[in-house]
Amino acid sequence: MELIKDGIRIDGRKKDELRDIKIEVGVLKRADGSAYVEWGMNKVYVAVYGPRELFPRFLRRSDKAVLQCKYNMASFSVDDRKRPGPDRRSVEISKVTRGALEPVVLTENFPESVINVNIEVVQAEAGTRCAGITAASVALADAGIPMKDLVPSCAAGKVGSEIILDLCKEEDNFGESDLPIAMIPRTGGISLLQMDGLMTAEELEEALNLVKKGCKIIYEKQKEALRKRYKGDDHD
Amino acid sequence: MELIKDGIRIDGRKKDELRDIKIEVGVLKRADGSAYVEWGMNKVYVAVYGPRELFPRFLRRSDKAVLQCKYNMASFSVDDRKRPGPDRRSVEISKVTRGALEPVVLTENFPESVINVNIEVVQAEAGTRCAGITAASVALADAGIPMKDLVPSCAAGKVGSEIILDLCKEEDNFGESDLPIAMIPRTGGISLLQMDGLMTAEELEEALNLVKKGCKIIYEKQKEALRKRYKGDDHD
Amino acid sequence: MELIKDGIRIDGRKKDELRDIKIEVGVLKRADGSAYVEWGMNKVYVAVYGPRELFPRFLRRSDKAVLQCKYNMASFSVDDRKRPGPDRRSVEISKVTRGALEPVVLTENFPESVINVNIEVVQAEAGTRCAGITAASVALADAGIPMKDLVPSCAAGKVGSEIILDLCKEEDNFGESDLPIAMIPRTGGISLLQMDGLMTAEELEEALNLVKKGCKIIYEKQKEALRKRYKGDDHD
Amino acid sequence: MTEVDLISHIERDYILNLAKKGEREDGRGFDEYRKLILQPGIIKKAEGSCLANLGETKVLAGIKVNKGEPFPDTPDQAVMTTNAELIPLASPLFESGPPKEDSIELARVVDRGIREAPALDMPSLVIKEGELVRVVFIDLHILDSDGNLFDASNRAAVTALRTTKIPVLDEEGNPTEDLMPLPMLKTPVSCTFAKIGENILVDPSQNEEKVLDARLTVTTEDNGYICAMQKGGDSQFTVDEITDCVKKSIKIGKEIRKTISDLIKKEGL
Amino acid sequence: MTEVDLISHIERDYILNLAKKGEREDGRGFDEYRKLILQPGIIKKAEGSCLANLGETKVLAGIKVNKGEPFPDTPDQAVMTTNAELIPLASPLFESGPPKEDSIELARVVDRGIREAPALDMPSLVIKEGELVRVVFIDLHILDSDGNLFDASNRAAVTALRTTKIPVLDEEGNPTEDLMPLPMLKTPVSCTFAKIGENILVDPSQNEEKVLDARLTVTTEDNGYICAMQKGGDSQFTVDEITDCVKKSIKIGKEIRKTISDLIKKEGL
Amino acid sequence: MTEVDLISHIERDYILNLAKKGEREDGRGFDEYRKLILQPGIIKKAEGSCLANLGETKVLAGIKVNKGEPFPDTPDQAVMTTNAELIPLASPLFESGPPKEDSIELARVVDRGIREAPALDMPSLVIKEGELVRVVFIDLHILDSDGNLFDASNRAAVTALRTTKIPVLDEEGNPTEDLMPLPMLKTPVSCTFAKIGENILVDPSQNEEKVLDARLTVTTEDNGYICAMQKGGDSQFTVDEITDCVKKSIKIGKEIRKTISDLIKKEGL
Repeated sequence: MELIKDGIRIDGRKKDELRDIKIEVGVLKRADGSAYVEWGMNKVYVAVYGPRELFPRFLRRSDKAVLQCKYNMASFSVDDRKRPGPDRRSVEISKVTRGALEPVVLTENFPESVINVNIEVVQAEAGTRCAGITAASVALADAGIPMKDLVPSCAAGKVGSEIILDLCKEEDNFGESDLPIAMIPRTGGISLLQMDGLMTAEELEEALNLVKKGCKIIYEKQKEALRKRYKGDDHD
Repeated sequence: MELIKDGIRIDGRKKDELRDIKIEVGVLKRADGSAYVEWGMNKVYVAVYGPRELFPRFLRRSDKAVLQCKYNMASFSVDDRKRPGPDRRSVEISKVTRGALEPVVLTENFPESVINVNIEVVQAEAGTRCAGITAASVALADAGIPMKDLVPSCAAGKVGSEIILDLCKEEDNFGESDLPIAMIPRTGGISLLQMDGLMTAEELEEALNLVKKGCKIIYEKQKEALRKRYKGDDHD
Repeated sequence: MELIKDGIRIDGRKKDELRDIKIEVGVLKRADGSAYVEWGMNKVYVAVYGPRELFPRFLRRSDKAVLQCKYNMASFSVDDRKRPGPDRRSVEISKVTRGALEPVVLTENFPESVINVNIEVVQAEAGTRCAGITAASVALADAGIPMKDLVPSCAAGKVGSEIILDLCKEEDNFGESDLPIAMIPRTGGISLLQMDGLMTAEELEEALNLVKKGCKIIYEKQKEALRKRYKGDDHD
Repeated sequence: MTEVDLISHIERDYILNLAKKGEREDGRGFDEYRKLILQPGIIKKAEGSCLANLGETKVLAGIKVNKGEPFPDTPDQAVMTTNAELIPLASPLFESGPPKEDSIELARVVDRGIREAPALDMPSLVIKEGELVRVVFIDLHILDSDGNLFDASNRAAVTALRTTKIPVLDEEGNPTEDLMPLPMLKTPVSCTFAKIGENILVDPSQNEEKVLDARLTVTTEDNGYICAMQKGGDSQFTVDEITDCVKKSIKIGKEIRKTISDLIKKEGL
Repeated sequence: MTEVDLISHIERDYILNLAKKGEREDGRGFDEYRKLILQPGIIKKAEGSCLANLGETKVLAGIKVNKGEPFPDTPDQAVMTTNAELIPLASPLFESGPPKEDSIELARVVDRGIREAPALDMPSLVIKEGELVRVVFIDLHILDSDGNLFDASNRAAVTALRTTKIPVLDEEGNPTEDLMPLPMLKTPVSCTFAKIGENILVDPSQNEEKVLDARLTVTTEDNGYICAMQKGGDSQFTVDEITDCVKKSIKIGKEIRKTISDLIKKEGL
Repeated sequence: MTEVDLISHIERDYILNLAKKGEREDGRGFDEYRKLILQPGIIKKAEGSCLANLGETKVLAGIKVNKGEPFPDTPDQAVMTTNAELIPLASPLFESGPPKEDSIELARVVDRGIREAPALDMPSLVIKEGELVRVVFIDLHILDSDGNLFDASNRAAVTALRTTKIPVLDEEGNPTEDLMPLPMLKTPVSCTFAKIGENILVDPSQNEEKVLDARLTVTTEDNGYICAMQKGGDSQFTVDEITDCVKKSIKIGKEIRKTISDLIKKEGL
């Protein structure tokens, strides 16, 4: 399969082009904050609960809130039905998601408490962890949790000998490498970073630059979605 | 298979006839209250423990006791060996059993406490949930738990075009519908009601009337079993 | 298979001869006490943690420490890969190991506490529970837990018509019976005793005498290992 | 907990007093359902799907159809499995009570309605008797829980099933490129009632569910037969209350069934 | 918990002081068993069953026999599995301690006695070597627990096995209408002793078990061989105590074996 | 917990202040690894094994190779599974936090380095395409945990794989008496960095791990390619920090790779 030809990717995008992204805020009633992201074929809901008292007590921190993240995929979200419930992959993604969000949440404002971030992927096609983190930071803001910044997230990767932004399914499956990243725009810091596949140090630098560009666009979409929600500016 | 012919059912009973039912009280030493029911081929033990302090604490209610019911089938109780432990069916039956018994137990007398009702089916052949509830209310009385009434329970169903009382195994498997009911004789109220299979609204009314008749007989057997136990009237 | 011929066993040992045993103390840094035993092909690590506060609280004893023992086998410790995690066999061995060690540990010195003894078998070939107990009592001493005595442990068994000491794999698999024992040398008491296979009462007496002899040798090795550790006498 | 219990008593009094005056918190009549919005086909990865909004309650049903062995005692029937996933999205972790029990009951009540109607023509989904059949998975994801999960799940599941497309198999049982709908015989519709004091309200909200004394779900099929019932809650119903609920269920069932059919026709699904 | 621990010390003192005087709470002698009542065949759905009453302790054993694959390392042996179900009937949920551990030990000790005797002729239950064998499930349900579950379970299991009837298979391995008993070679009988202070009592009651220092179960078979032993509890036995218990076990084993055989003969099972 | 949290702040200040002065608790330089001792082949029951000591951290890797079915979507590839067992040996039970999460992350990071390099020639371990392949189990047992389990596990796993011997199969796929090594293409080596305040230290000790702000593991292969990365911890890295860590990882990777190869050559494994 030729994944890229004359700079045009298999799904018609350019190397530095994101898939279509739509972010909605406040989509769930019961949650304290929520968001919904459509990103290419990906569809992801996030609900935030808290800050609340944490039980069991021995998990509490006297100096800050505990941030609990849970990433889950619906059994019907992928081509072959997935057995319901957490698997090893989702446990790992839950963990790195927490690491991606922690740097921006002012957990020290809420000692003894817990903040729950629940990410539910109802349709999946490459890039769900980035979509989840992107939605989660918006849902945290919607819940009124004080934060230093939002956290846009997207992947870069290598396909053939090209570094590209925001891998689609075929690029993820048949490309050389995948590099999901989350960025904190105000500091330029990177709070999620995973990689698998082969890449040189130079290619990594190129990929990080590309991701920075992508995250800037996503960041604007996040802010716009929040503005819409709170300014009543609800027409599309 | 012809399940009913000239008003006579496959096991020889009439439409409104119960299978043989035997109730014994106080059959277990360690439990605070207990009962044993033989009902056709069904054999069911019930042990009641409590009221006692409930752990873990966060489950406690400050206004009443928590009633915990557990329905379990022995692995050898059915033709094909059942894997030991709870399955989805037994979890549901445990839940509706609690709903059947709650209305009569004066749980408000015992805040912060738990009352455990443990139902163990050692032989099963259609109607075990009704047998369990029938035995459970007797065991609760045996434990000295204050109650507003006993709770007789039995099923009706539709076989061919006939409404019949207390389905046997073949009627349960090959009949049109099954309607397990628990009644509170003093109020005429219904505290367990489930149904599967097809039935019209009129047939349902007929079935409820039939069950009322059956529950009246079972109610007498329950009271008689308790009288025997507490009057020392122990000869059969 | 002829397991014994002219008093010489399949692996060349005499009837009352132990396999090679090597005991090392203080092999793990993080544990409060630790030991490593090589016994024939068996390789067993033991880590002791505690005494520490016990959670959850309701497990605490106001009159003594709770001794928690855990026996585990590495998945690669046996010829056919074992599924990781506890099975019924290891749960039982954990339990009898606790019973073997309890009589010598002064648990009454540490009410409300827990002492954890974790036994990890990384290579197994007949006799791992005895190796584990032998190592565990040394690790408890290394942790500075006050004890009345050490607990040497080894098995006897019957092969053909002979009573032999310290069964090897073939003797365990194809012999008549296996009798793992733990002894408390100062009292002569027996704190672990299990048996399977056939044996007469007289053969049992003979076997117990043989084990006593074996445990005496192991006891010396235990004390020597502790001396080495605490006298800095660390050359082999 | 004392405080929690106290609050729940205050909430109960509030809702009960409203009900005595014939009123509900959200202004509905006792027999009035909240607005139902159905969005079938929104999960492309599933053979069928539907997002049901019942007021603020949101349930997403996904249908996956595999091939597998039949159960030994029903070699001439397809296999159908209904699962309701307790996802923390819709319920913060700290909430008390055994949620597993609730999700199992939910799945089983929805399943029974569909199975007993019967909604699906199970024998026609056998590929080779006793050996290979279609296996239909109904997965329910509760996205937002504002009461009456039973009915929202029923609407989502039934609409998803009716809009499911599966590949036609060739003679050797291999999938072709042609698609066919699931063979649907009926559209079972459930109606859930809450008894609060002496009052019976249809389609209880989250707040009404929290304080209800007893609950009744009646599922009816196209010909007006009852195909499943389930009583819940800690109190009792009179026989008259039950027969009254059944009558209402038959009437409401017709309306909802029409809504679903109209939608499917309109969208050409 | 302090109160609980205190009560347990008081109970211990009481039973220990009785023992010092050669007495037991229920008036039995140190070597005296409680009354044993065996009711074989009471579960018609099982191929074999027995309800054993040992004093107030009640254990119900059920035997189910299926067909299945042998273990790869014993292609010429049937499969036997013993399971003791911790059912809340016999133990209120709130009780502390890891009950799973206890039920696993119980099942394994009962199993070892039967397996090592050996009670069952395992090779004769092979249908096709390496491929198909009988699978014998021994399921133990503890209905009432008044001490000495080991021996009550042993009696229930062994009597159930000896009265089990399974279908004779035809040449192709299919069941015929004829029934045959399980091929039983031996009747292993266990004896359980409690050491309380310096005293050793047979067949401990629930109260005696709660305060015992050490426990010893010795299982013997028809020829007087020991076939299984298990020490329990937190204390130790002397060699003399063990050999003494073994001798008593052989004697008691004979008596119980006769009781079981007489019952089976009398009832024509 | 307050006390625990306080202590952790004091520990953090201590280590942070040392780092500001360019120092570490154990006297190492920021880019200095602890001593690595590798003992391959110590588990005779496993096809391959290695005990890796990294300072006081001890990880034992065992390799078992079975035969089994390939995954349906990769019929032309062997199966490789990496498991890190949380054994209580290395961590007292009372410690807070979800350890399962940690052991899963550990296993997956080690696995990814090996899989993506790729270290193993997976197609060459297929016995019959789509039907039978070698199944390689990498099991990691943490015996002592003094920090940087990632790198210790990587060294143990990679050395164990490189010294694994499996039976050569005959034409029918049955094992012969001849042994062959696993077909190894690469030796991926991971490097783990801890960020504490503004300082970045390689190979963090247990104490350093407890107080770190962020963690980065970079795995590189023989040609200097990065094959896996994983950021951990609750803080962030700058792009410069990452590219700097990558450069160091490539350099350190080369050295460790040489150490492993020299050892294997020297010991003739």
